[in-house]
Amino acid sequence: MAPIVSLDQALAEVVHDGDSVALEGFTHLIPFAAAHELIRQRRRDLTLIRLTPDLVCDQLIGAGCVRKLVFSWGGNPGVGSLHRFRDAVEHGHPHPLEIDEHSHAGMANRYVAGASGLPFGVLRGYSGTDLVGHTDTIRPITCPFTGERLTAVAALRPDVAVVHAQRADRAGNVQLWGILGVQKEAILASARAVVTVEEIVDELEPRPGAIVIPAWVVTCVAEVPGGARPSYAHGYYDRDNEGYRAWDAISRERAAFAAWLEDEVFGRDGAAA
Amino acid sequence: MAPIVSLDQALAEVVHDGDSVALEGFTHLIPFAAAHELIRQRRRDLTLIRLTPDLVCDQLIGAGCVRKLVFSWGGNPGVGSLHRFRDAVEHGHPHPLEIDEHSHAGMANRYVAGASGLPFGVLRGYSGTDLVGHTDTIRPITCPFTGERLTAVAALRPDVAVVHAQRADRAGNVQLWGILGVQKEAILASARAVVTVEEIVDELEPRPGAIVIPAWVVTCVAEVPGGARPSYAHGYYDRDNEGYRAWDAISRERAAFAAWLEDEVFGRDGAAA
Amino acid sequence: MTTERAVLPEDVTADDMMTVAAARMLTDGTACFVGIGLPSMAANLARRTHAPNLVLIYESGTIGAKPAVLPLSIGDGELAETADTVVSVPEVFNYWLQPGRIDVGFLGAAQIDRHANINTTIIGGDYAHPRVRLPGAGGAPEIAASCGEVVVIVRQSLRAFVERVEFVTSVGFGDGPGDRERLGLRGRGPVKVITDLGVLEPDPETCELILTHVHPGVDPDRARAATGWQLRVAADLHVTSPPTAPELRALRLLVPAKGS
Amino acid sequence: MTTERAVLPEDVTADDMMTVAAARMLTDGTACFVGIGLPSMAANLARRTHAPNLVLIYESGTIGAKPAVLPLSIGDGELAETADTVVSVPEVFNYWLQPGRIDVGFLGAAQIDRHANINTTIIGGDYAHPRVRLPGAGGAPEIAASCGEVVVIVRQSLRAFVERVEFVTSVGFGDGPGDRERLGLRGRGPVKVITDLGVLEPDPETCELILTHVHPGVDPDRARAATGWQLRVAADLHVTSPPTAPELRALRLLVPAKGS
Repeated sequence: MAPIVSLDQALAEVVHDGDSVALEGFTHLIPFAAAHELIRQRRRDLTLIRLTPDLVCDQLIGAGCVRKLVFSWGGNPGVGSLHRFRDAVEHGHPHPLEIDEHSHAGMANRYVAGASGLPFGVLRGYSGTDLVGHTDTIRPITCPFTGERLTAVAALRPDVAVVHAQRADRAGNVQLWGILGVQKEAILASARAVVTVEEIVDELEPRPGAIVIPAWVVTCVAEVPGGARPSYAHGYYDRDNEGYRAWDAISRERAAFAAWLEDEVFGRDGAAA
Repeated sequence: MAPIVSLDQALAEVVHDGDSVALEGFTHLIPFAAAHELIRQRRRDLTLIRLTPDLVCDQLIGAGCVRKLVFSWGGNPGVGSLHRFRDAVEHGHPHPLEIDEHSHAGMANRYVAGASGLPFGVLRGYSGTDLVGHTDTIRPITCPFTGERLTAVAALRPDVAVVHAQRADRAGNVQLWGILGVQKEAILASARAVVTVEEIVDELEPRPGAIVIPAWVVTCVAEVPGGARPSYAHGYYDRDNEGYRAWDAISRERAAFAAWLEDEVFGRDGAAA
Repeated sequence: MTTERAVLPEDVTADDMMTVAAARMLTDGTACFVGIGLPSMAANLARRTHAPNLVLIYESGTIGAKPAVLPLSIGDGELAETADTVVSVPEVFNYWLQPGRIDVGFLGAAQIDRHANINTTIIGGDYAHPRVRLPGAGGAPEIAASCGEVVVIVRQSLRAFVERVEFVTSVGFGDGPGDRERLGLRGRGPVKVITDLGVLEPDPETCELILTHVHPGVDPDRARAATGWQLRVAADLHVTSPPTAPELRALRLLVPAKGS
Repeated sequence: MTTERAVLPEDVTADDMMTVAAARMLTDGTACFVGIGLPSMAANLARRTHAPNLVLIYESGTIGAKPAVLPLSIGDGELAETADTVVSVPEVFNYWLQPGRIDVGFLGAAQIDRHANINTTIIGGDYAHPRVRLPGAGGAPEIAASCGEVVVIVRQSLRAFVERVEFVTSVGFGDGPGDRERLGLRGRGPVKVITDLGVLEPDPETCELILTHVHPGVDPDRARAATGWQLRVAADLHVTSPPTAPELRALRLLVPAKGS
């Protein structure tokens, strides 16, 4: 019910310049291969939505694909800064980056609201922080029963969700397990959804801790083994912590990053990916 | 971390007269044995909270344990009426029954709000229905971003949740699978939680579709094989559909029900259960 | 006005015809939120005949259920075992039903009125002291509000088809045109009411249910006599085509004929 | 005022002492929401020493994680493999953190001020044009708001310990007494700030952080000199007891000493 297509075809058909794109995967199952294909296709003016913009956003931002970033934690986990992200925010290179900044809890509830067809979510959060003053997507709300003051966050309704999962069957039903993050919410909150998977299988044999996303809420699926590297795919390969550490040096200087982009992204072929 | 105790001890210690008790299990894993023990212990003035009061509520209501029912669908699935429930509402027998009536979606969101430590939940619901006029736990709420009118429901915060699950380990970690209903939400929304299980095991070997409720949010666990009959326990025994059909005749007349109560409830021993 | 009086074969009851007619309303490949009882029977018949890829969703959180036997409850183990995925009750209502992902809601009713509003709460007396206390809302109000469209299956009688329901449990068209929009109900609402006598559909102008089909052998006057308001009959009244051999075979496998 | 100048053994760094002191703050059998980096190291040390039943909860949704190796990120596979249960990110924040079920929140900080407010957002310039853009909030604001209490681990320096943070990412005590209540923050807030020099605790009267412990060999003046406000020293200043042999052994297994 969701067509199985090649990586380049999937993204060419589903992601357009100016789209808002939810790129999710919480440390686990980060859709790196799909992000690199977006860079190869020279997408521009994207609004990138992601709780934890890590290397994948650093790369998209450095490559000039991103106009706006909606996020809650932008670092290289356990390593340090995202230098391309900082270069964009601190120096407007390669061009200025607009940001809509939240906490994880706020972003999670924004996805939940979007997935639920509600215009807003409610949480106990942000109260007393300076985050409130820098976005119009956080507002106070009063409980109609107790009069208590709480915080509302605007729903996220991305044009496209791009996620990576372990498996899909030939009908396009998607199965993922391990750390679940917000992928289900991102897919259900978005108008369209592209899923890359480690493998296409005949039968999604049930697995402990696995969730299944039915094919009828997925736009298309592409088989991309290793599509989450240097992140990991639980049950397939481990996180390349050395790769994350190595990124610090690669991303620190614009020239080194440009060279990496040529070799590792433009030098590779999405169809073959 | 959650003590393993006998059924009668569990309920004697955790459920008191006048408590609000969330008795959940959506068709599957309905805590019948625990409910019968509440009847044996002659609990009174309970506020019973349950999406689908079925036989289990009919029995508690007929036995005179219930002062108020908070619910969304009170019938015998696929069979017909709950005669003890109707006798209480229509004729005040054995005594009048106060009701707080909702839809499933409303009740589900009331539990979600309770589990989330929020005073209310938000949904698209009830608009135009006569349910709104008969409870003060449904109120309009306006989106602070779009101005859209939605519906708020008051959070459920029961004194006690009583649920049945397939297994627990000796530390009191609970594992359940199959139809999940609202059990996790009911436990997390309640101040205390009693869980009856089909069996206590050394190790909760992971299972597809299973969720685990950590012992530290459970008050105590009792091993009660068959504790969900005539409902079912996925992987242990099937739903006794004949038993559900037979209930219609048993419950129709007060005398027949009283006889059933003597034989099947008071005639049995909770400690042995 | 086509009124040739075809009659149903001996072995086909009015309920059989109703179930078959309801099943035909479901399009293959769509997603259907299924109420228990007649709706579940009709939806499962559709999946066994012309709509093998119909996605059945039950309020128990079973999405893509493919039951081999007809479930007695909306939470039978069979549904979980055969589903593509099982989600919690909050999730099925919040993530799946509420956003309008589900094409068709299939509902039953105790009472339905001229504007297709549904009552499954009380009959007679008042709310505090009803003559008959019905089960209540269940998932119906939000199914009626949020599914792309709604199909109602209910046996036609003066008791069930009333001018105005005594209690609005689930909204059809409220008091008429514009009410769904005013109430913020995003689905189209009831598009068909399938009965044991025929099919009623809302008049686009007035949102009033009118008789558009009669089942074979049913005179429109019988439908009028079983309706508690002045039932209008469509100018181009059609006669439902009787169950085909494959439809009947599938139905009998699903629900053996009485006495067999 | 106990000021005997015990010194740390040669092979014990100030960071080691900080980690050990932080680990000691965690009580066995409690639940701890763990930030990555120093907090994770300290929490895992506690689980390997005096608190084997400490429940570690990471914002990746891994509840009851028992990592055999120290995770680099809060989402390492090791956490999911060893957890009692893995839930979605919305669930860990809504069902587990927000209601106040978690006893202790363990946080790091780039900047912390006199009233224990935390900044992990920007340093220098203004929000639109910061001199240094830090990663941002992550889970910290709600951890600081909703955990029963909060323990902060941060190396003490003039850059990090400021009179007033440039950006309030996570609220400690706001501007002082009553602010948490006024803001509706239900947890007690920061009860200890563990540094490489000692331990700071809020004065119950003023909610101002004061120095209550120094680590062995640390003169209070060093702590004062590394603090951007007039740091008050508790009348009964204590000296942290040095790491025990078992604590050191466990720490070395967790993080091999530099160069080894």
